[in-house]
Amino acid sequence: MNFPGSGIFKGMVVSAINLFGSYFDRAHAKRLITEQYPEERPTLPEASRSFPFLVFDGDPEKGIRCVACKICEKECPPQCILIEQDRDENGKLLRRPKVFNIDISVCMGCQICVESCPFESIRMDNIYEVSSYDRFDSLVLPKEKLLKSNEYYHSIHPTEAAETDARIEAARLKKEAAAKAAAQKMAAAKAAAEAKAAAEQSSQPESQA
Amino acid sequence: MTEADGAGAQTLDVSLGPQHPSTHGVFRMNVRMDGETVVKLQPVFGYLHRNHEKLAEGKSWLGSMPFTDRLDYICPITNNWGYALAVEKLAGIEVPDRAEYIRVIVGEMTRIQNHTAFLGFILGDMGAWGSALMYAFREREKILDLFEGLTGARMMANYMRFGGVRCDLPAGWLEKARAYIETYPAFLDEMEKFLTGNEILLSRLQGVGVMSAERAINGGLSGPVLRASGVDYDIRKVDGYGVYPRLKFRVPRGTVGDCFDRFMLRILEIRESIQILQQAFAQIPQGPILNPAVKTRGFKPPVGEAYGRIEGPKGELGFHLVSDGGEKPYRYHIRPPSLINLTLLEEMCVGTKIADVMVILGSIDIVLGEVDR
Amino acid sequence: MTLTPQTVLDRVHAALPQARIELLNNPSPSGQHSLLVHRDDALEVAQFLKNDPELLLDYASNVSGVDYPDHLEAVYHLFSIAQKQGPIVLRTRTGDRSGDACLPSLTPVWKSADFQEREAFDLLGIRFEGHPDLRRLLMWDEFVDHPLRKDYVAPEDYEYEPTPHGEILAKISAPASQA
Amino acid sequence: MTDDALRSELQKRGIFVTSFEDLYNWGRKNSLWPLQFGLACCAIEMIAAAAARFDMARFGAEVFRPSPRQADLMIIAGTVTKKMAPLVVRLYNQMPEPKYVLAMGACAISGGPFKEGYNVLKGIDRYIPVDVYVPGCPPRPEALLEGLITLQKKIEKQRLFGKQLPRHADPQAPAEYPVPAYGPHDLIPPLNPDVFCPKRNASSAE
Repeated sequence: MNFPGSGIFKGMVVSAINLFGSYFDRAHAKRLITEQYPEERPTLPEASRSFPFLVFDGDPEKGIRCVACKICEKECPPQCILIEQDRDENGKLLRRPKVFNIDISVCMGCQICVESCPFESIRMDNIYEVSSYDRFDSLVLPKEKLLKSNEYYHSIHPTEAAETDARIEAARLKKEAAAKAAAQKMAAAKAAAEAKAAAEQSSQPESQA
Repeated sequence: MTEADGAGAQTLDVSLGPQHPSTHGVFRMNVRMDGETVVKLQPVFGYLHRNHEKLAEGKSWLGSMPFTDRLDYICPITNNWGYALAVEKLAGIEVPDRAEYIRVIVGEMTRIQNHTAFLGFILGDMGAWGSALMYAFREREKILDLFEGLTGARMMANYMRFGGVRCDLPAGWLEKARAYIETYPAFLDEMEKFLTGNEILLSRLQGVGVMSAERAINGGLSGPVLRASGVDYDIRKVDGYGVYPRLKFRVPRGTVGDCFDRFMLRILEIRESIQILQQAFAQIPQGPILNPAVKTRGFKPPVGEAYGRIEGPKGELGFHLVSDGGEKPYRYHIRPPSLINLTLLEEMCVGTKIADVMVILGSIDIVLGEVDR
Repeated sequence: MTLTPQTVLDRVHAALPQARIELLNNPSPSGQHSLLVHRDDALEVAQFLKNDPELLLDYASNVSGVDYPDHLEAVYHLFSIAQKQGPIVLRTRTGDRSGDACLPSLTPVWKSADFQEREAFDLLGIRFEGHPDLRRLLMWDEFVDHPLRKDYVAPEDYEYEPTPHGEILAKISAPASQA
Repeated sequence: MTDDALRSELQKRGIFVTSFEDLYNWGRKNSLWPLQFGLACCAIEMIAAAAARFDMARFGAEVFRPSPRQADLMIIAGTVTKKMAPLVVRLYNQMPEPKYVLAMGACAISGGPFKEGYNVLKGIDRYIPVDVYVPGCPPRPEALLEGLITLQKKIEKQRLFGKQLPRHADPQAPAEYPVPAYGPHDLIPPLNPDVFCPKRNASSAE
């Protein structure tokens, strides 16, 4: 086939194959790949991320993992996080945030807050339908909107959530073991001191809890 | 706007862009024409100057990583790689083997999807806005799905870390990628059948925008544009960074240095990338993916400077970093291949018809995020 | 021959004994030591580096300007495509940061320096003498500052900042607390 | 105004009753022609949304017009730099009414990650009114489609008569917005106070 215009003809054959093929390609595999959004939603892969959210365990007030350490606020490359630490009635700083705002009109979804968080508190969500008519009210997500349960986290990133839970559990066990060991040590020290005291027949024991 | 030059002939000054359907973003050219022939061409930059270099001086070393995604936004992962490589040079960080293989895999897939999109865009520049772009993007979506499964985002991956990569391949990803790459040559064959024999395409590309090897070197062209002029220079071979010395591949070269060579070179490069990918899939070892010596927070490289470069899909992507030993870079400079490949745009375009300017620009394959930073 | 900064330096010294050029040590593990050329000799040295058959540094890949407290620098990363070697780092220094911020342009030697020198002029204010078309590259022509300098102050336009930080917080909360 | 309940009852029986307004809005919302105008990263996602997989043609919005004179919708897809801002405003002024603006991505909304830059405009709503904001960096093509649906909902509700007219039907509303000029340090003026109405958020208003 080397008549003039054969290249164009060949190209048109390819176009025709693609056009008619799309009517018979029901498996969405090769040619017909259109996703019928919004009726048909994409199944996002597990790793998919969009904006951050805060994880809580159980109760959204008491179970909040965030301790307002402000590491993510400092590390956030576009500086879209604002945290204010909560205070009790005497003005003493509490280990929880009073204000936790994420401005999703600035957030670039880079996940660096997640990596820098030492308390497994901030995680990436995969919501994307967040368009709005107003920039000033609805695009700054306050703490109430950011808080989502650990179950939700498990539902969107199961593998990662399981790993996180295992890490938290391991840390808790380690802490408990350490506390136990410390208690044992202290008890042993106390016993030894008492024994020493008894041996020396001293009038008063030295160590107190 | 007409004006009479010294010879008394009438010339016409036209400003092409920044809003022009074929300028790949907000690129502008001031073109002086004599009839339809270009006599002078001045590119105007800066319409997407996002102050990346200034911002980086105020961020932590890691904090600039997501910003590199947005340089050449068609291939973010190779930008990550270039930056990570430069910092690794600066701080003398070793990268584990598995991470190097993962980098090669995602890097070559990025190259494939960039060149695929190029095939669509250059047809768009020629006026065939439609089928080719649709086919190219249909294929590109499949690679983006793989990227999303791995990095979590379709485009802005933020995947590399100093001394490795951020996360390991999820279960089953490698098999999916391998299966996909096996189907890719069929698409490329179809695309070649669709395009490369087409007489209109040939007449639009052949003999247009010719660039000699000597001028190309002097003008600092890099990547496919340099090789299309017949220069055998591929940084993957020359520097041998990563695990490229362990992988067998050829470096395709052009002979004439015209737009058609640049077009075909991309197709040949895709085929070589597929070869590289297949070897990498076979060789990838188990092991750690991140050098444990590198801290996430408070990373401070030693005082000094380094220039690291990779062979990006568009050309030599280099990072010149100056560190004063602090948590932030003292100077962070990018060598953007897209900008420097435009150095010789005027030389390529003068003497051609105005309609060819778009084709020449398309064949250089620029991305404005990188041109203006 | 393998190109290292030392061999290049020896070669330049042998051919151009009057050229003021010295080796600057780079303490980082990258080991990319650089050659500091006096700006008056830079053009001559550059011509030599490009044309000398032993060196053939025909490819000026990267040009970046660096702002130091008392001077500005232009750093050229040179490669040899013919010999597939590099980088050789060449740097030139200005006299000071304002009045004497002039350097010779190496664009006549390596065309690839064209846009990058214009960028350094635009963002750092290094005037490259002998550059064929020294205009601003990225900012508009009416712009007067050099924003990549360390002492550049960006215009204040933070009327609204949903998540204010540091200085911005101080700026915007000061009038609010007074009111 | 026809009674909604009556109308749906009639619709069930195969009789379609509509008002002129509704017909007009229905026609407009299903043939939004965007301006073919990409600024940065988001433009690639915009092209992806127009390509085969997401197919904006299903919403009647695939006719990307290269000329502003033929466009109804300006999708600001990417970072608006200060150098680009006057041109964006000029393009907006050249579009015929009724026209809509969709700010796609963090940079178009607020300057996004680049907002601290000296050449980055901190939101295009400083100069022209924006109808729908689609956050994300970049938003997925689905998110853009969702933004488009949000815009269609807005168009559906716009009234041609009575009080609270939309901008394009309001004779008081300006037909054109002033184009900022390049200044020695910044754009002049840095924002258009008629358009830009920021609110202090709760924490900084205290």
